[in-house]
Amino acid sequence: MSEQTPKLESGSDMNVAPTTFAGKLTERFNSAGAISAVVTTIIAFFMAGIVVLATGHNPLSTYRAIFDGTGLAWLIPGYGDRSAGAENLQQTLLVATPLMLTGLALAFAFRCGMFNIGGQGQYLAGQTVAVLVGSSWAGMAGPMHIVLAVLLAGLAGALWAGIAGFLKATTGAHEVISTIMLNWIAIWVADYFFGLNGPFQGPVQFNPISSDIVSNTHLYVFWGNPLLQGLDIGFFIAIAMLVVYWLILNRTTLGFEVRAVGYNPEAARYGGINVRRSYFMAMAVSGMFAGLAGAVDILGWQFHLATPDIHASSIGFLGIAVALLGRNTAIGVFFASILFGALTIGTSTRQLDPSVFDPALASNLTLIIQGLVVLFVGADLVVLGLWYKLRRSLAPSRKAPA
Amino acid sequence: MTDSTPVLELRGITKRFPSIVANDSIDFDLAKGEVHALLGENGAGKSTLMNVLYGLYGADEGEILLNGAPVKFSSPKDAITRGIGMVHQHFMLIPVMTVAENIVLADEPRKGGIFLDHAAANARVRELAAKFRFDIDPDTRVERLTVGQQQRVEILKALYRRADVLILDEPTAVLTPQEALDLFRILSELKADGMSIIFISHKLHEVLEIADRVSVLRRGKLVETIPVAGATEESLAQAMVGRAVLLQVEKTPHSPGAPLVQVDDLYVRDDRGIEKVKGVSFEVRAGEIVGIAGVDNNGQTQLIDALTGLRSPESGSIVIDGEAYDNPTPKVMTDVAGVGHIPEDRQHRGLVLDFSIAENLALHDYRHEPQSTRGWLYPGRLVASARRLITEFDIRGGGPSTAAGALSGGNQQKVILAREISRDPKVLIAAQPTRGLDVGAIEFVHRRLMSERDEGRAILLVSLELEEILSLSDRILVMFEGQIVGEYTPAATPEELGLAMAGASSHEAVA
Amino acid sequence: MALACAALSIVALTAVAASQAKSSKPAAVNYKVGLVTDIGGLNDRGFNHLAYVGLQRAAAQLGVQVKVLTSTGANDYVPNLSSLAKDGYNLIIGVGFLQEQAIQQVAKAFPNTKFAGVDMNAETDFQGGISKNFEGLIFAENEVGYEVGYLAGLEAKRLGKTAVSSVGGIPVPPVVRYIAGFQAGAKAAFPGVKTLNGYSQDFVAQDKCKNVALSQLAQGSAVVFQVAGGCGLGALDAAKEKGAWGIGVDADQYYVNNRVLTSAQKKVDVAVYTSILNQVKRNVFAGGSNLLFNAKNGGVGLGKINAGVPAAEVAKTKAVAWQVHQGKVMVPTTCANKGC
Amino acid sequence: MNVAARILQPSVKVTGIAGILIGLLAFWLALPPALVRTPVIPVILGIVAVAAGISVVTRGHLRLGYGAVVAGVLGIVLGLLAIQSGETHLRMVFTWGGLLAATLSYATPLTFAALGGMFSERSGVVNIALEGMMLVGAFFAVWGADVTGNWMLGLLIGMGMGGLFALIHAIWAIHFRADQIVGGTAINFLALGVTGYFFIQIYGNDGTPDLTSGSWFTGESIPNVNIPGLGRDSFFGQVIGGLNLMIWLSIVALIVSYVVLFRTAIGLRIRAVGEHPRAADTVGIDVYKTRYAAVIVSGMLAAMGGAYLSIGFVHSFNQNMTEGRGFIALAALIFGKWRPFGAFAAALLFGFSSALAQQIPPAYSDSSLSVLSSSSLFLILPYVLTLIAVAGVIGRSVAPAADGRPYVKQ
Repeated sequence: MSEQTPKLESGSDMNVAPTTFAGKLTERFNSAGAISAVVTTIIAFFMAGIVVLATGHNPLSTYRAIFDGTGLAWLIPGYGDRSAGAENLQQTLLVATPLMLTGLALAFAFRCGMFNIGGQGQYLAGQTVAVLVGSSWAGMAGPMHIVLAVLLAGLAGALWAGIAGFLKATTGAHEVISTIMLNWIAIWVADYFFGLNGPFQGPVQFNPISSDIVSNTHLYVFWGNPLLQGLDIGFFIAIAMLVVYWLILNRTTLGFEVRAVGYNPEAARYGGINVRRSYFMAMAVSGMFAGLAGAVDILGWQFHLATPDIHASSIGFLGIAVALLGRNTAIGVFFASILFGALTIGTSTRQLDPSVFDPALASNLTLIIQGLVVLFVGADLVVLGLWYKLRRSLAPSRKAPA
Repeated sequence: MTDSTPVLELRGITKRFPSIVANDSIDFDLAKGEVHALLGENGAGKSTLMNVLYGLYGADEGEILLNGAPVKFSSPKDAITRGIGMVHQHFMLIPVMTVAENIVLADEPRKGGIFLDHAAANARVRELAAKFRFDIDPDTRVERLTVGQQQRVEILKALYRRADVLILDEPTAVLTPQEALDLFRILSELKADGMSIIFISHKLHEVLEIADRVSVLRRGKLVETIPVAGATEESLAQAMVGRAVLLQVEKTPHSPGAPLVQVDDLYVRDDRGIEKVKGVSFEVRAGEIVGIAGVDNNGQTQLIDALTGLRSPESGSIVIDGEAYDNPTPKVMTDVAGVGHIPEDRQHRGLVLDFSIAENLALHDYRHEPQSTRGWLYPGRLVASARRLITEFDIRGGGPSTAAGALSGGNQQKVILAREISRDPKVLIAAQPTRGLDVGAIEFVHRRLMSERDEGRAILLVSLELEEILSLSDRILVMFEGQIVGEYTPAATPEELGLAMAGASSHEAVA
Repeated sequence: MALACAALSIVALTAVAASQAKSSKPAAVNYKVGLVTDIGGLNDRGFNHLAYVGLQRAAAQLGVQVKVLTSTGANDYVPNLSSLAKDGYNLIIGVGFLQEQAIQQVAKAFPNTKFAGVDMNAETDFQGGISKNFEGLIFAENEVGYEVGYLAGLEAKRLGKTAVSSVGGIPVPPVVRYIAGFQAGAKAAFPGVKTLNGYSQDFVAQDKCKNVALSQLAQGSAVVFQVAGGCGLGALDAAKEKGAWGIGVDADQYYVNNRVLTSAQKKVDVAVYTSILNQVKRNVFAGGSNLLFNAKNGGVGLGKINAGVPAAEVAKTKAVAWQVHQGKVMVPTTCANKGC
Repeated sequence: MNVAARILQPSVKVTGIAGILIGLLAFWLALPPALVRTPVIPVILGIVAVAAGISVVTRGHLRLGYGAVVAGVLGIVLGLLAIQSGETHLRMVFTWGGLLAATLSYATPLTFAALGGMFSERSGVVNIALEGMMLVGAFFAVWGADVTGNWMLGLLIGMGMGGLFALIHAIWAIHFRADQIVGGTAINFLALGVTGYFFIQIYGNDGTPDLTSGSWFTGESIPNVNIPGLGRDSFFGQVIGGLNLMIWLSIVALIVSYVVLFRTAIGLRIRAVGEHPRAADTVGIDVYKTRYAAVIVSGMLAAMGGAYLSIGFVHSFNQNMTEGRGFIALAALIFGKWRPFGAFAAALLFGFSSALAQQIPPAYSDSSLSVLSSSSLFLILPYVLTLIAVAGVIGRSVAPAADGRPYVKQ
């Protein structure tokens, strides 16, 4: 049969470009796999190293110092100071925990073809509710209280993101704009709640800080000193959510719908999938992850909300980089969040020797590296192309003598 | 055909793509004032050759001579400045801009060096339009024009750039027969004005009607170049296909049963709120194929959308197997009413290309037992049922977990057929089921539709290909501007249908 | 008790002045002092920066070893404080009320390390009581607010204007105390004066403070008192642009532009230095209590007064300042009619 | 039936629009100069507006109807709040002159960035990186003015750096065909890091130096334009008497952008490339070059917005000083339907609500609602308005057809 004849003219049947963002990303990621994630990261570090060099610092010793500060060395037996390493690793994982969750939030929306920039607002919604629940009903049994706080925080995140999903589904409002607006609204509402004279300001009359959550809602610290912000079981909540994320996407009809809509909303609609409902549900699930991030931070180590801290947080935005580098997969999000968590801790002033690299600069270096990572994730095909070119150019030269 | 040097000459043009040689050492020439047709099946390499000529592709080998001198086109701009104009199959018009803006784009009359001179642009367009008796207002936005008028804007674009060679890429594909006649009139006037025209088509009778010479391409190679005088449809078809013309579908006599689809006085609006279906009534009975013929964009899409629950009708009723569906969702229509739907655009609507074959096959059934229970999905069961269907429908090119996007067009269509038919629908709606497929796949689809008819399904076939309608349908309805303007038997001639499709209410209208 | 400790520190301040004259390098002392900033960072042009200045002075003049850690997020407070404690720092100073809870936790975990907190009131801010190894470093901002307010009132009267105004950042206790004092002072000098106040809800973004100040100036304010850290520089800029007076805060901000009337200095540097000095030289520590820095002990005070102010007014203002110093004026800590 | 519907439709529209206007009136009457002091009037008017809205909704005009409902509810709430606050304070807040001047100063960076975004998006490149480009412009304008001692050079250096970052975005979007939202996000991260890095590296703990201002040719900051003849205390004097040069430039940029985009051949080409790049290509327009140029111009305009903030308005730089204004500008662009004057109007609306939000709280300092006097709650006003606007009261706006789609040359 003439089946085999490839077509070029009328349809270019074989390679229609995917129409959605998620489709494009997936196409790219499928072709790329883990290699390009790694290559992307390496290139980003290399480029940032040039910045370091250009401003008169030694990139190698800078990176070495950053690495030593992350505590990741603790995983290598016999390397460095064990107890300091353990403490640093606790902090790294503590930072990675909410990043994992906001990363999942971003990733889930991506899979439905949406760009949820509102992770920050949903995270804050979760924090707010976790604080409110955690600081009320002092008499409630600890585990019950924790479960209630976590659930309601997840729900708050879901509702907050759901607004954007609902608007997209009903009026077509672009989620990028609406989630950004919702971020600011969340920030100022929380500011009002906990600020001076606000309805939920804590007991210290003049401090714009919420009440502390009651002590039996603190998450159990399983590694390190509970007084010194050791690693709490929120980490395991995040790990569990990685599994939940994978299960929802691959083992539920909701996930099937979300993926179908993400790849091709038209075909999904033709298939009988309620696309509007999928948008709403995807945003809600996405927001739930971000809300949970807020809950584990509050119940794990933060214990209260101060309005200046609300403005300073950027967990939701970092989630974007985590999701992109992690290629919207659970395992990718895990490693990406560890990487960014480690970068944050490794560049903190307590870790970085000022004689090697000014710590005040280092946090900006982190931002630069994150920017470069995202940049090269965007240009994945280019990265891959360079990689293959490199391999090709290396391969013949090895073969040449033969 | 008087001048000895051809206006244009292509020598040994070869263009390779990663998987195929699209043009294999092709020689082609065009004399002044001649219409030279380029004939070939889909995929024969016609458009590639013209894109090379127009500077969109660079040729791997060969050269282009213009009035005897070799030229090198690296972009359309080069081709345009050398007097080559092209009317693309998909119009290169910007819908939100006016006719005049579209025409003068990139060669704008200016005031003071930078400001756009709207008045001059409009005047120039009016002047050109008047010269060739086009009825076009330069200030109208292109999106408000009919397809025929848009094509004239394309021709004006070329004329405005003082083209002396005009390439028309399948210009009649989207036209009614009446509009096609208008086009031919325009082309002969242009020819008389000294224009040289390359006319790309796969419709034999058009070529015989309009062209002076014809070159036939087959699988990237030039088969022959002959004067039209003396050629026949049969000889050209033989050259074009390279084998005996395709089989007619064996049509068993039909024995229609109870009406399964009853549509009464249906009104449907499109996304922009324009009424596209205006009072349509018809029925489709079990065991018959009803074909809907018509030129593109006469309401067929909205009619299908309404029947499949994708679009709410404005008013009127839809009854499937005795049950009325007033405002259904696609889910209700597939799950409850039992309507199967082969969408017209399989890549954007029929399939999720990034999904595996198994997932695409489950696009309706993922929400039912045994594929899922209470929202919990069993991918293993998706794969198992996909295995069965892959065998049954002879889907080649991959297993259950292969991405649908990796399949050829024919196999993609088989996935859709398998999905829709395996659900045992009472009604099957097939929109353009063979568009863009090759001969083998077309045969498969046609045979399958016939056998489903014989199984007792009610089949509504919507197609722009008259031949397909004529060879498959048991009854034929013609749609024009949102209304059904006539019902015909398969014995009707293409001319009769063509007139109806063009909106002629009776034979007198044409005379 | 707090006052007793405060009285001690007067001696310290005198010592500062003396030692500034000859800056010979002192012998190194085996005493380590750590400083942890809040999220404002070292270049906040406010109390974090001043605390750092105090720390540097201690290093230069007392020979103590110092280290400063900046916090970029709320999750940095505990690790920053505890890593210093683990490294054997004898005194660890946290800056800003945001670290209150963190410092409480860490102080509990390291009972043998001493902690001090700038703007943390050991008597009111800690619900569960505070450990004995913590001292609060707090300020009577209302007193200096009163002094600059008095001068502002005089100037408004002289210039024939009807109002003076203040631009707050976020309404936190020190800011409110400054403004309360300012309004009381202005009314004392010019009883009919209107006192306007607005918050930018921000300590960083200068444009917000500038806009608040511009609208106050449009309402006839003669003097704008900035109480918003880095953000407030925008308010000073607005005052200059409209030819009005601005009043600096925390540091002596006469250098910002030539329309700075004076500054309400809150000498965080002095507080930090004093706290260290008390430890190193005198072994005094206000554990579980506060060191109060006020007009009496010079912990707050007027900055340079602009040369454009008539000498009579300068004299009047100094006289009022002396009264405040003597404790003869009771300056409120909250605004009348909830005006701030 | 159809005929009847057609006749009815205009009156439904009129009802809806009237509802919206009545809702706004409810609020307006409680403000100076009318200063109605009884709660009855805003409540009654608001209810009328809501009723009109509901009747319009039931007759099928959802958008207009809900608009009227929202306007009515807002009218009641805001009207009651206004009545709660002290009269004299209200008068102070609504010294319209000051309010409008603040509106302009908030709107100007948005105007520049939105115009920039318009060039980029009209050519088919989504520019979510406006935020980063503004920030880069803000920092390097200060740096440039500081190093060269001249604001003009500072402005040019800021614009140049904005253009450079835009160039990166362009290379990614056009040549690498990277997803433009991902690329833009990356630029935003990068801009934040780079400006923060150099800010600290160069200016350390002291912050940017005090820039000398005032003079046209020697100053380090952009001067204000004092219009002679307009008294300081007159209404116009307050509003436009001493505006910064950049505010006037933003008006110039607005007009020039309009003329370039809709009245010149270049504009026609840019729009063609954004709508149908292949069509533009086939008539010989270089799609890539056009897009590069448009994106770079967008970076330079956004950088001007940033420069206004730094060397125009506050005369210094802070880390992340643009604080999300680029995104607001993007919203203004969409709100304004990708048209210059529409975007400008949206920027003004946003600026006005920001100015209002900042000036309302003092109005409550002696009312029974004094909790509001220090409240940050009003600051949600601009964002809520933008959300409502984008969500559909204005109708769905349609982006240029090829916006966000990389063009593959054949």
